[in-house]
Amino acid sequence: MKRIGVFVCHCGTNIAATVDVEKVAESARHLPHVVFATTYKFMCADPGQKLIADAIREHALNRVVVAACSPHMHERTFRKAVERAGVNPYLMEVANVREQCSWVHRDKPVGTEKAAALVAAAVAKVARNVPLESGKLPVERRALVVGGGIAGIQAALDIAESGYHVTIVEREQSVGGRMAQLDKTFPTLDCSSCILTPKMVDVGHHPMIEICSYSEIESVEGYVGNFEVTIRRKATSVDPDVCTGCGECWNRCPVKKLPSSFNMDLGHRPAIYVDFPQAIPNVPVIDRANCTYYLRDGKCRVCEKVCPTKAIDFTLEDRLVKERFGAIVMATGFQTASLQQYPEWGLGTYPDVVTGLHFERLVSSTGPTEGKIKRPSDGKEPKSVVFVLCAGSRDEARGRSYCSKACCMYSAKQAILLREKIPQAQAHVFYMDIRTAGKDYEEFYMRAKEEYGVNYIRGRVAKVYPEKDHLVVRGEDTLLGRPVAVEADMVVLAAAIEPRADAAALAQKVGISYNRDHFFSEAHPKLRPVESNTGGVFLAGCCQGPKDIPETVAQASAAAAKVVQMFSKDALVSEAQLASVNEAWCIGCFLCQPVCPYKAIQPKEIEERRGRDKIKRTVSSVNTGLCQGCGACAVACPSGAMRLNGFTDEQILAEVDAVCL
Amino acid sequence: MPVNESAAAEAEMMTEAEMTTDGASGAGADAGTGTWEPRIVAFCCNWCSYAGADLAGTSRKQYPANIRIVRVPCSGRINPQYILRAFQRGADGVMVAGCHPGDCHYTTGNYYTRRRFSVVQRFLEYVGLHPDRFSGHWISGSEGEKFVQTAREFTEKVRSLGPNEKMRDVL
Amino acid sequence: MKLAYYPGCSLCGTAREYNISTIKVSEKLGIELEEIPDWSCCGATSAHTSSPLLGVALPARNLAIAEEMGLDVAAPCAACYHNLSAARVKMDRDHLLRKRIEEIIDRKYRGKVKVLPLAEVILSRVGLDAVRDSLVHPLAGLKMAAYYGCLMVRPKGIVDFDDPENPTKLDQIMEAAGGEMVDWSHKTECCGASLSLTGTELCVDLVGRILERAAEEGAECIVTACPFCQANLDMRQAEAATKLKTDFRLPVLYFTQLLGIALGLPAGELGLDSHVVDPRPLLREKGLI
Amino acid sequence: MSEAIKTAAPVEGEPMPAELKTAEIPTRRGPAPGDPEFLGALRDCCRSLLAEGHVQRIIAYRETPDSLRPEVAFFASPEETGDLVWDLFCNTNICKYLLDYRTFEGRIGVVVKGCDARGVVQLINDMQIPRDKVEIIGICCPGQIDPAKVESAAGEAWVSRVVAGPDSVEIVTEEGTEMRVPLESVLTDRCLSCRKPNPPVADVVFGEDQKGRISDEVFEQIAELERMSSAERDAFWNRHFERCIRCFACRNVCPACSCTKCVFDQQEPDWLAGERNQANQHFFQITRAVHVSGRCTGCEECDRVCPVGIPLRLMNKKLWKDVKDLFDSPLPGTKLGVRSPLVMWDPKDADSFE
Repeated sequence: MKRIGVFVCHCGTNIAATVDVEKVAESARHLPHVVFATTYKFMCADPGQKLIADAIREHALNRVVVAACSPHMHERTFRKAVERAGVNPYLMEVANVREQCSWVHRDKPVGTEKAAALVAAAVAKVARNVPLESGKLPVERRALVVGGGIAGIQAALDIAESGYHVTIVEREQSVGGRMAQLDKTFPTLDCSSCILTPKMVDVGHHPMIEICSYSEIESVEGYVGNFEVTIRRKATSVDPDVCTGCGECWNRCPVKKLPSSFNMDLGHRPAIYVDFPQAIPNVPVIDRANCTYYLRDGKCRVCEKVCPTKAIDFTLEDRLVKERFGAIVMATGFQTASLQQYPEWGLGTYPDVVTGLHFERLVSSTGPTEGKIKRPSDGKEPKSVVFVLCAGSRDEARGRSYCSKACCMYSAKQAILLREKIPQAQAHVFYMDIRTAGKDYEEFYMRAKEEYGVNYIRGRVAKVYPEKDHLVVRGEDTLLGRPVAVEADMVVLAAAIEPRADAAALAQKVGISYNRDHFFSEAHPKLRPVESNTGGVFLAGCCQGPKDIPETVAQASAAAAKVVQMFSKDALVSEAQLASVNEAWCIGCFLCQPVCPYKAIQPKEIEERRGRDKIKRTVSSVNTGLCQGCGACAVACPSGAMRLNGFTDEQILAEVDAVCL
Repeated sequence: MPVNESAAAEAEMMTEAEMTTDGASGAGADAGTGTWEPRIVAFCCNWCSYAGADLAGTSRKQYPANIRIVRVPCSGRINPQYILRAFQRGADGVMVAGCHPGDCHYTTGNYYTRRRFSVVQRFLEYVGLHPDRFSGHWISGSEGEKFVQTAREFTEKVRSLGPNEKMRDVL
Repeated sequence: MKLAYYPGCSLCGTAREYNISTIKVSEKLGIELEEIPDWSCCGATSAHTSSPLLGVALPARNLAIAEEMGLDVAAPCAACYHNLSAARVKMDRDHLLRKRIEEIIDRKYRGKVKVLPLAEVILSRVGLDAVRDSLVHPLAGLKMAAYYGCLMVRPKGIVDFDDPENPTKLDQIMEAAGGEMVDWSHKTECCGASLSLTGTELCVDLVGRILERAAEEGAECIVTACPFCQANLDMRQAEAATKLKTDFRLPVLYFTQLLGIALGLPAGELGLDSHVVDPRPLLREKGLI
Repeated sequence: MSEAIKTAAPVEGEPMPAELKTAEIPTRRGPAPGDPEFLGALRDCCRSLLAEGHVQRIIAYRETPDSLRPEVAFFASPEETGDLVWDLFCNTNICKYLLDYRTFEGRIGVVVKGCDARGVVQLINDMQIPRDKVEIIGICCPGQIDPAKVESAAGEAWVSRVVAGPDSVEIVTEEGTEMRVPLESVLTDRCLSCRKPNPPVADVVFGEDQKGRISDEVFEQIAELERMSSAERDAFWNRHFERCIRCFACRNVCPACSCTKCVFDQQEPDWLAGERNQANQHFFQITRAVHVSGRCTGCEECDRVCPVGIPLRLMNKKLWKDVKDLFDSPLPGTKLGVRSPLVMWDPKDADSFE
């Protein structure tokens, strides 16, 4: 026997001023199954909730409709309220008579009539609701951090400090990431390595952190609390348990002149190498594509001979390691745009046109020039450098509409460093707008202009071309409304920050969404900025969008807090409004499978009685750990065997019937 | 429990001029005056379009009361048969609204909506439904104004067509 | 292969040699050009600046006729190609505009025909192998700079002939014809043609810069596909040289003229005598004519 | 195997997704219908498939006393195949009978025309029967004859038999009079506009590829409907829909309708009420058409079996035309491993939303 109670809220006068709440309650009393209806000033307040609970007991209600504000506001509140009174929380429906009625229609009879219709729809729906139970999911209390840059390092340290095990998977030989490549940081001009390396050492030594460097994610299975991740540990040719990182091998390796990607190909490294002197782990790897041993059938072996601990093992192979994790933090960072679509700037054509990251290596004391700024073409000290902002950013026409956020500041910093190191050099900055939102940022920019005499030109650069032994940078000064041409020894392009080239492929492996620029999507831009749309996967750093170091670190700590929050629970509660299969009706056509964004639908073999026989057949089944309750499968299903609990066909049709009456 | 009393105060502070806009009456045959009002069903996805309608409410933007919203988690949940059912039961116009392509809360649901309803829309037209009686819209959670505009325009269009008889149960 | 031929006004006037050489080269390469009957001006640079609707209607009329012929359009002139393409794109994007234009031109337009610059026809429909196979006098030893200008390549989305900043298709054709192409930075710099009469000073500066860069990279002549660029670079060359205190003498030729030589067409039929900077001494020196 | 059957290159070479992948069987080719050896070779082929244990059942046609209407028959042993026929009156699309063998343990042979074969492929693509469980015995179809057209050509006389030639047919009446009429005049409507008479996938094929008859008649009719006003279209379809007796024949023969519990048979949810009013008639007709859109193979069997003559093909083909224009996907049933375009998407899809 269905016994429905209807509770109409006045919301002070928010509803009552334009809706005759008494009339709505009265009309509700005539609806099928409704045995009780009342109104109250504030249904969401304590006395209101008590009123509902009392009525449930007094009138033996087993279903409830609350006509109040949007379900986005108080659906949870009222679900909890009915649950406390012993009614399954999913036997409560909200009729949205505030946002979608009283606030948008001022004619009282009109508003009242519509409110009554909305209540009737909610009553019709709730009559077809069935009790739903949230499932409980176990949690594997180990976290995976993908990427060992500053975001990954910070997240790993925070999680490990809370007492949970963390694995960092880093593609390169060492953790450190982009921050290790930088020289100084804005706006304090403190040395990037000096603040990063202690943290790297902490991760390296932490008993709860395992670093899988020179490794990549092969595949991710499972769901929140229960991911099964396969990690490819690329063959290093060096036994990490034996190696002491003494450096004999890389100092003696005869292949010396390989481009060092850590130095943005501006410097060299041997075939057996660590990325940089402070590398963590301090265990080298052999670059097999360039090592003489591998290229010439076992010749050379110098590293093997000089290694005092016999750590070199040429026979090592890639290993696939399967591990279970409860949560994943994505911290895969960024790369700078190749700017191939901008041939007019000549990056890649003229050696003295470089990106900001190249410039960092040229100005860094650990870089190929030991901190002396020299231009790549002939090693000459530049006397005039042009910095080009928004190089590839904020250019919808060529595919990137977004602002890369850090460039205004780092270019100001680079201009300052240039003026400090070569006081007679001129620094020109072409810009569209200068964006210095951040503590002490505007002041820093003003110092660049006023103290360091950096010349800011507002306008885009149209062309860079060589002339004699220098480059000519032509553009427009939009403040003067005139074309300008500046002679430069070097051009530094603040190339757009973009996700790693394989970000989309990785996102597909992990099962998270990404935007058109391939930045990973957060669950909500304001209120859930470090969670992805997939339960148990969190985001930190530039893989989610361009940001500077302090923001990255803050986001990494926030992601870590989310992981720790998850791990602190005994079990996870799964959503109750999920898809389920009526196996008797399912014919196993699997039209539902391709539409599921979460790969939650799998085949399942069932046994069925057919007359006297038992037969086996394959039907769809829903993994409730993966399903997020979108209902696309229910529409793809031709027979209606797939149902979305909470929004079943019966419920929606009943609502449609009711609103049309 | 927190209650929203300031919103009430706000509502009371509105000027007369604002109060006079869009005083459309409720849908259906009005018993008092006998004038016909179109009845419109809008299927809105929970995360974008329903939130957009909520925003129209919190911004106190007025639109005709003819629109009645049915909430679904995702526009991908909208079965074309729901549209038929609405017309059967007396709707004069039906709207389907979801997140903009690329912004779906569930990543891809609205791409299926787009495919499905491109076909269904043409087909409904083909079997003799007036094309102006069914429409699809992308309305985000921040587009309260777009929701209002859409509601107004659609209502007016349907109003000008008069009551729908196609597919209708009882006339 | 048959195409609707849209010569446009320039090719009937200042760029007559482009028309002659286009027709000859097409014949040689097996491209059948059927002139669009009763074609009208594409609007050039003036129509769209005076009335946006006129700027679409003029080219649309020609497209509609070509559609009736059932043929894709070959438009050698860069400006014509640009305007025809722009009209096509605008009508594709805007259903209502298309309806309006149909009323104005009193013809149906369904957007069925493609608009191709002649260079594209040669590249994608004839093929470079076919060009190489028909070479009679390869342009060996002739160093040229391919100059594309603005209208052929920009803006992207309106025209899609080639990369807007670093186009290479003319280079590919001329290389196939045996020429030696210089890689240079000013392939797509504006030559200022539309300011030739109203802002002559600026125009001369722009021309000078382009010629200077081409000369610096060792080019002996310039090839182009745009009548405006050709006229401008050719006619303003002396002034630009004087201003830069140099003497360029860089003949500016249509790519079809040089291609014609390479394909063995009689030099007398290619309009080589109608240039301000006479190309014939250079071509004779290279043994090409 | 009959001597007449030679090995030829596979007709179908499309890649399939892993779950549909089966071993490729080289397609063998036999003589064409019309060839004096044809029926013997077809019977031989079926007999040896059964005798050698390649299949345990064959679905094909058998003679009946009415020579214009052979019936569908199920052959379980090699001996029975003497009855098997295939002539130009095998109108019935037999692919749906495969669903009766969902739980059958052996392999099943089906003798299919181009249109039927698409149905078989669609059932495979809808995962209703695995590819390796079906032996597709395909026939490149010269077109099928509509018995009703033959009978009306014969006028008052009873037709005793029909002898079909390549361009004309000879009608022999009970009285023994003979008359010759052009083949086209008695072909079924669907065959007159059939573009795909050859089985797209088969293990054995009889006959050489047929060209089919390229007629745009159906699409012209659709275009004509599209040009009408809403009110005219409404009237057109109302006139047809109101005749529907909801016998569900259209559904039952449809290769894209394989649900065991159809939405029209469900009480909860109450999709469709029983009353025959225009609302329910519309709901039924529109829902049926939309349900199969993207999977309808265009065999027009529904149109053929409709007892009240509702032009169902004008709905199915309209939906197909739009699906094809919008999403550029192949005709359902012509490729293995293709899912409905309506369960796929492309960010660049056409957008009719505002």
